[in-house]
Amino acid sequence: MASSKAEFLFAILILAPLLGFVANGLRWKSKNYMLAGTIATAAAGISFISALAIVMRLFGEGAPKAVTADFFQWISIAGLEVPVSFVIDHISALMVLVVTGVGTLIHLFSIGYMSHDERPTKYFAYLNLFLFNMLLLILGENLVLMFVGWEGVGLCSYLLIGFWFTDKEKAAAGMKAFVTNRIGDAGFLLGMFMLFITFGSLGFSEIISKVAGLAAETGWTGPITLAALFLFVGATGKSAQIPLYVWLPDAMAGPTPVSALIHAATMVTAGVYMIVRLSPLFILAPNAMMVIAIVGAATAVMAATIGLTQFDIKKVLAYSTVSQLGYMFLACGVGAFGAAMFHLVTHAFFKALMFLGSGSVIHGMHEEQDIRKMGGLAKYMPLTHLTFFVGWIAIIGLPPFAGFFSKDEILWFAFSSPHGSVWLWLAGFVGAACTAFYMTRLMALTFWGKPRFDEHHTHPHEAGPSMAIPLVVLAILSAVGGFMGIPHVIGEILPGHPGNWLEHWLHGFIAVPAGETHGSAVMEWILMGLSVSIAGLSAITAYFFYVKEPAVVERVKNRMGRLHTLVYNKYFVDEIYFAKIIDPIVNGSKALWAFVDVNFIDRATFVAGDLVKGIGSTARTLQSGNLQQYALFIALGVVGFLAFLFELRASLGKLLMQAFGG
Amino acid sequence: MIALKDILVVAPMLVLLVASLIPVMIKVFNSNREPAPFVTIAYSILGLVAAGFLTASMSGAKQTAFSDALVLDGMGVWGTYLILGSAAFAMMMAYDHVDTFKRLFSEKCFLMMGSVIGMLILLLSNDLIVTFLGIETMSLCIYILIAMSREEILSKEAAFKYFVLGSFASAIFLYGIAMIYGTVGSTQIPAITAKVGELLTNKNHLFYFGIGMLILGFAFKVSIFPFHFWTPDVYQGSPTPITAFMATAVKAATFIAMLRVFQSAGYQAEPKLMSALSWLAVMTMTVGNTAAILQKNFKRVLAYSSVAHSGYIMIGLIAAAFGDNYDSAAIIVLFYLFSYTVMTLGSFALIGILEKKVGVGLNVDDLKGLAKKHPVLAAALAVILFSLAGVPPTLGFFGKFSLFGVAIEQDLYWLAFWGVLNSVVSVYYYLRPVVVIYMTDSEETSDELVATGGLAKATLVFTAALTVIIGLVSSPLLEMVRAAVLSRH
Amino acid sequence: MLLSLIVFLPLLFALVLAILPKESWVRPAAFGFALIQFAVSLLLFKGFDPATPAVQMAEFFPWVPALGISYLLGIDGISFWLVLLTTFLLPVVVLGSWTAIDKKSRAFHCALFALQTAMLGSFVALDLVLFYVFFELSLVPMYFIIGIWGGQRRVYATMKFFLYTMVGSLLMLLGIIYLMFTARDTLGYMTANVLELYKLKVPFVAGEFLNPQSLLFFVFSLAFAIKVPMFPVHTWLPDAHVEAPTPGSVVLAGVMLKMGTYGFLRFVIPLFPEAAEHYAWVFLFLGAVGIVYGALVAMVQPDMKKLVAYSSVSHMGYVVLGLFAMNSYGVTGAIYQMLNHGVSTGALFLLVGMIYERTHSREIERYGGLAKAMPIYTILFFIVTLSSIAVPMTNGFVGEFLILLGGFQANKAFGSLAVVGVVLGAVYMLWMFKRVFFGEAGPLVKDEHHPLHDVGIREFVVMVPLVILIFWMGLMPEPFLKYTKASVEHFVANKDAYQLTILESPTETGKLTAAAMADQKEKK
Amino acid sequence: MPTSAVVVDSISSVGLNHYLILSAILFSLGVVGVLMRRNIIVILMSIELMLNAVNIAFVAFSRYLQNMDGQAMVFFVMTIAAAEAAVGLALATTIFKKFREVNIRYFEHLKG
Repeated sequence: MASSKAEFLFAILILAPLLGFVANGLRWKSKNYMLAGTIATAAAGISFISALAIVMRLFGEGAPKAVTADFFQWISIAGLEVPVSFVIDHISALMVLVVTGVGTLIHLFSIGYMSHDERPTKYFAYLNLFLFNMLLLILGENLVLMFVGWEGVGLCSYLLIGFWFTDKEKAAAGMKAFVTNRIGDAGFLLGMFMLFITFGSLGFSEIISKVAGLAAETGWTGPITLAALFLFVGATGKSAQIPLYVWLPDAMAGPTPVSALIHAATMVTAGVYMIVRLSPLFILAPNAMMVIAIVGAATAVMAATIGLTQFDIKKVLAYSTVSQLGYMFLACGVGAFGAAMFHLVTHAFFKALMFLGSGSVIHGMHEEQDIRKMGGLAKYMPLTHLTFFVGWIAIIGLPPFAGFFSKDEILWFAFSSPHGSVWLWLAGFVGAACTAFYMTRLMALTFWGKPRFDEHHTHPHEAGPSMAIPLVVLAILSAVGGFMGIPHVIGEILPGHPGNWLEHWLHGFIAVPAGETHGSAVMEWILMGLSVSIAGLSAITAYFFYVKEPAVVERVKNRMGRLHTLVYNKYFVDEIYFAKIIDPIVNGSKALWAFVDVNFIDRATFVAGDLVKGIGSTARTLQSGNLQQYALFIALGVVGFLAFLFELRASLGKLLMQAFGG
Repeated sequence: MIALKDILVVAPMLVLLVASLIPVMIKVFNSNREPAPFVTIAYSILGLVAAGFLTASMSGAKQTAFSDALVLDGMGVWGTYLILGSAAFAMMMAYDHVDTFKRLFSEKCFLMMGSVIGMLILLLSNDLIVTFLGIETMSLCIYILIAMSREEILSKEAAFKYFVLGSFASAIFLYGIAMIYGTVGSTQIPAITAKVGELLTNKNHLFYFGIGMLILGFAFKVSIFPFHFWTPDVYQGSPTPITAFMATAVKAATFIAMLRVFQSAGYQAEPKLMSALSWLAVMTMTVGNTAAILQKNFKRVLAYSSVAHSGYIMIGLIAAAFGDNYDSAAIIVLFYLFSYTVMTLGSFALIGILEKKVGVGLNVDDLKGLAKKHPVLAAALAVILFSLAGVPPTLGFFGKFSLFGVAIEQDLYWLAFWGVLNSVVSVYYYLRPVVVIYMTDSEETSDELVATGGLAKATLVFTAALTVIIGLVSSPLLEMVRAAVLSRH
Repeated sequence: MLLSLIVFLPLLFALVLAILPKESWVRPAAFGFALIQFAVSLLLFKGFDPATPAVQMAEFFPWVPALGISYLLGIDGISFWLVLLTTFLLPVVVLGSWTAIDKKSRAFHCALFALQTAMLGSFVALDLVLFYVFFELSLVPMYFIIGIWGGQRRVYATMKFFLYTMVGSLLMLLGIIYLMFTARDTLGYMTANVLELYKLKVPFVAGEFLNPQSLLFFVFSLAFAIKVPMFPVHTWLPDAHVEAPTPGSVVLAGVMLKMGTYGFLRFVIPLFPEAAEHYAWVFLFLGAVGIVYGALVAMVQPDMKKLVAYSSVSHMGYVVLGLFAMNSYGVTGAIYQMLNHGVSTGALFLLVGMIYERTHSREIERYGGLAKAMPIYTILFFIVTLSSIAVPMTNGFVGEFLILLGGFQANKAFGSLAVVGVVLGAVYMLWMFKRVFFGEAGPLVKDEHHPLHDVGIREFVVMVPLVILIFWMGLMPEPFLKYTKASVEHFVANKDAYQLTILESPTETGKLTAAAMADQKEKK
Repeated sequence: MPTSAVVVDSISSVGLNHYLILSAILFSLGVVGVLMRRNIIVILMSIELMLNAVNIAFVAFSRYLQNMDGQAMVFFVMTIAAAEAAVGLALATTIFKKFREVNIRYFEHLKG
């Protein structure tokens, strides 16, 4: 009975957005943004509520470890069983709440944001479709279902990035996103195949139960290591890690709420989520873990440095997202899956907040995105400024806001975990410094200082409530979200000794790296202090640079011009990809077509034909019409025939040998 | 001396003789006024039918006549049907063909009947002397038939070429007979086939000469490379009905005569002979098909295609002579001959229907717009061409199928392989007319696409129908042939 | 008699069409007939028992007893859906070609229906010669369809198509004959009945190449590889497709190519198991290469239709990969992919045809911004594109997923190579989509002399069933897979000693047929 | 001794091979004639020569084998030869009427 109720709830949870999509999709031509938005937001809200209802079952004494719902058998062939069944356990509970909750807020925000668009209904339809796919991804009980959602969200992001498709650039950005994701998906597929032929199943619970008790693999070619690496390739695609991160900055071509929902809060974290979900598997592949950690750290630093120099408000946020995702992967790599989840959640809060904030700024500035043309907006849009300010503190990691706890936990584990090392910590540390710097820079250039736009023509204005409410809610969450994971060292000194709730919540659902942790409470305090102080320091420097002494910036730029151009142009990665990979492939294919198909295979056919014709024409030239020649051929034919019979050739040969040979 | 059964065996020929004489006699006693062509053809076809019935009445057990000079067995009966049939259709084509002198029609029929008689002799001959007589009778009539064309230049040239080369070849043939006679001591075919093995094993050179020249003499009549050179020229120059007659009846008769000569296990004693013949077969197919690709004149295309077909049939003969299962090979050869005859008659019938300027014949490109003007004829031709190309489920397909079948049965894989390659090549030129008929935009239809000749049209449609019907139910025919061949024992 | 009815009903309809008094009646009549024969084919569901791998609804009459050639029809899980696909596509094609075929519509529909008979026949024929007859016969109508109603270089294309196929199939004919004689020597009686020929053990020597089974294997494979078409004998396909009229392309891609892969599954692998096992890697390799090569070349095509044609090469590469993986996933996926390809590529050709009717150009460069001009068309095209690049929840995904899984299981290297096709597929389709539909309006789109009107009712009706199938097969594949399962399991389980029996019960025809075959054997 | 005897045994020492060689020579002469001469009449005569060469062979063989078939054959051959000559000459005259020419090289309209 309970389970049947669960199925019912799951059905609502998942189908609500789908119905929203259908409802809006069928009237896709309508311009009534209010109706469309209401439908979509309602759908999202409904699924949030039903998600909440399901998650509630996980609390209390004797609560089940997970709520599952089986619907029907999707594919079942000779041992390959793919049931359509969903599960909410302590991991997916977090994720589903974040996705539906933040998602609902962003839907709400979109109503205001898309009010002037000409195809709002289509937009909301896509948004719902995305939510539906995201839910499949999160709740799917097996890798195939997850992959279905995985590709589905990619498709939706393609549609939403290219939403204003008449602009070739935006269309191109959409395609870039999809194709890059496809590369990752190919990896995901291979990972699945490896898992299937190793464990004979694709269900999470089955795989994890089969993994349990296996010894960790050494070396690179073990099935688990290979599977882990393949899956990680998938993750790099979806979660914009080196080398596949290039699509995310371009993805900013889409409407800003989309960037907030898909490219900051939910979809891009899917990779992290997948790894956490399979943490018992990954933990068995230390080499793969190492790769993940290094890639994560590298991405964190690289993206952060790029963020230092960008002027497009959304681009800055995009690179910041890439960098934050890097932190999450760093966490996964050092085995701190809990920390990764923690940062995933908090990041969802404050990054969604900041994107929406930037959205309202862009909205207010009439689609202006260049922060050089902003400044002093604080007095024009105070609420946006205030909320953005919260997000700012959160992300640069000043206590007690959300970002502080999660990022600090990651850094600590990077240092202390058996998989960690001081170098990883250092990378995270540097990243933190950069983050604080470019975020402050963003604040400064956007909200503080003097306006750098013509105040007579552009009149920045605060947007309506539909955009305000989400900002406020998210601001609150960013402020307090961190308390779900208070580190022990802090908890001990606090009144009532609050434990690390999140750690406890996830206990038993995520793998914990074997081997003893190095580092002590004192060490943890020191590191904490270091990171906070470096954040504050670089924040102050940035403030000084961009508000007090803008001239200094120019001087610094000129001082290290080369480096600046390099970083400003994002290390020329796109250019390199095009020059070294894409163009060669395209030209190569042209060559293939020209040479293999046209010049080789067809040519061969024609040559055969010409050969036949050649024989024919010789036959015709013999056909001279001259009677005596024909008679001659007859005679020769007879002679030749008889010669063949008597082997005259051989005997003639002998004769010649005697004549000339001897 | 001459017993009744001898007369009975040759009765069909006598009937033909009488039937062919009647119109001429009428003419003679009617102060040389040509009888109505209808009367002529009626008598002739009546004669042919009567001959057919007579033969049918005698089919069954094999019987010999004139002290084993003639033998009438199932193979002979079957061949007789083929020849009579093709002769009948050839006459129907000639009946209202543009090239026929109405005032010489009786003579024409007379000569055709004459050559039919020659063919029957050749068919039934059990003695090389008789074989030679048959060949000559057949050929002489045809020389004249060719020359009797209304067209002056080409037909005369064709006739003369055919005559000179023909007599040249028959001289060689005769020389072969002489050598064989000298070595075997007899011209009776059974006597020869009985001693082939021993003579070949102890390398009797005279006999080698003899058998070689004999085979090549035959090879000339069925236009095997390199004795095929006359074929395109003569086929083109001759009046189309006569071409059809030559291409079908002559080949059938000669091939069956060859079958008789090859009817001996002794040939396996000389593998070189087999490889030599295989080479000839391959060359024949290749030359015929490749040269046909380059032809513009439809008649020449068909001429070369008939050369190619001789090559295919050679495969069957080789299988018969050098394989271990003469009967099955013989069955297939007869079956193939039948399918070849039907298709060839049909295709030449179309030319006869359409050609206006005698002798020149018509080019493939002149068929443009046929589909618009005469859809039925176009369709019939298309069917026949597809059948020639060996596309199922037509007679041509089953012909090729069984031919390659017998080749593979006797492990003649290379011959089969060449046969297949060649049929691929042949597809190209068999389908070209189809392309011209159906796939070229026929705004400017060549206006000499006037179809004449009811009987010829009937022939075309009938043959087309036959290709499809027998293609679909080939079993009864095969059974008939099998029975015919097996009745030999 | 149901199978015979299904096979020859179209031929009957063709004759009726040929003698219809008014040319204007032809199209409606043809559409009606097509629907009728589809309805008739639906009767298969009634008689067909998905639980057994045995041949069902078999019909047997001796055809040429002397050579052991018989008229033996039968259907099993392998051919079941192919038959239905064939009958399903006909109404779609007739309706889709309503305006595309402007001249000689009577002749065209006759050809179309005759072709239908040939294709259906080759899917249900269980006698090698009978199969060959249908297989070859199918060339003739298609030859005319391309040659008469085709584009500029139609004659070249149709000749190429005919000759290419002829080369392969004639060599196969030799193989068939050889098999029949082998049967005579080993079984004691000559036969072309596949169920009997399965019993043969054609001598096979691993290591050396020149042994009967390997040669036969390659001879047969060549014929089917050309038909599929597999790299590197694929070059006839782009030409044929580009020149063929839309309905021709749909039938060619939708059904005729399947005759090749079906041939592999029905004849090549079961008849020559050791050789197939031994040389499977060749085909896995060629399949994977075909996938990648087709995709790469498709990517750089300037002509929409040619692009779709090359995408067919890529997709059929998947099928071959799956077949020669020779495990349940691969084979099931292959069968499923055949259906997918029939649906999605057929739909693509129809869509390309629709736009071609409007602008008389397929040059991608001259389009752009179509999404604004023809929104509904865009949506349809996008859905089909998704299915073509195998996005989950469309039919394409199920097939490709299973094939790749099977392929990977069979051979990791080639399997991984094939997975690259997943990426490239997205690249060429989406790139084309972007260039045609997105961006500013191209010269053809903003040409104000003939403004583009969106899809009409008829065109929409044509597309609807295809779109429905795309999602249906994508969302609940089980009902479809159910019918193939038994046969595939049987196939995989005893692929080195494959046997098929005729289902005796419950169908009465089954008993009769078995009896008839038995006393045929006695006669020999 | 009488010269006749010499003549006799020199004749009696003439055996089968001599006749065969003679016929071969004649036959080859005929062939060469057909191949070389341009005049159609001469060509016809060369063919006759070939036939008669064969006749010699036949007679020689029938003498050698002591059976009459060869002799009979010769009669047939002579008949046929006569018939051929008749037809050939008829053709030759018609052709001459048309072409006013007896040189074989003038009749090459049919070719290719």
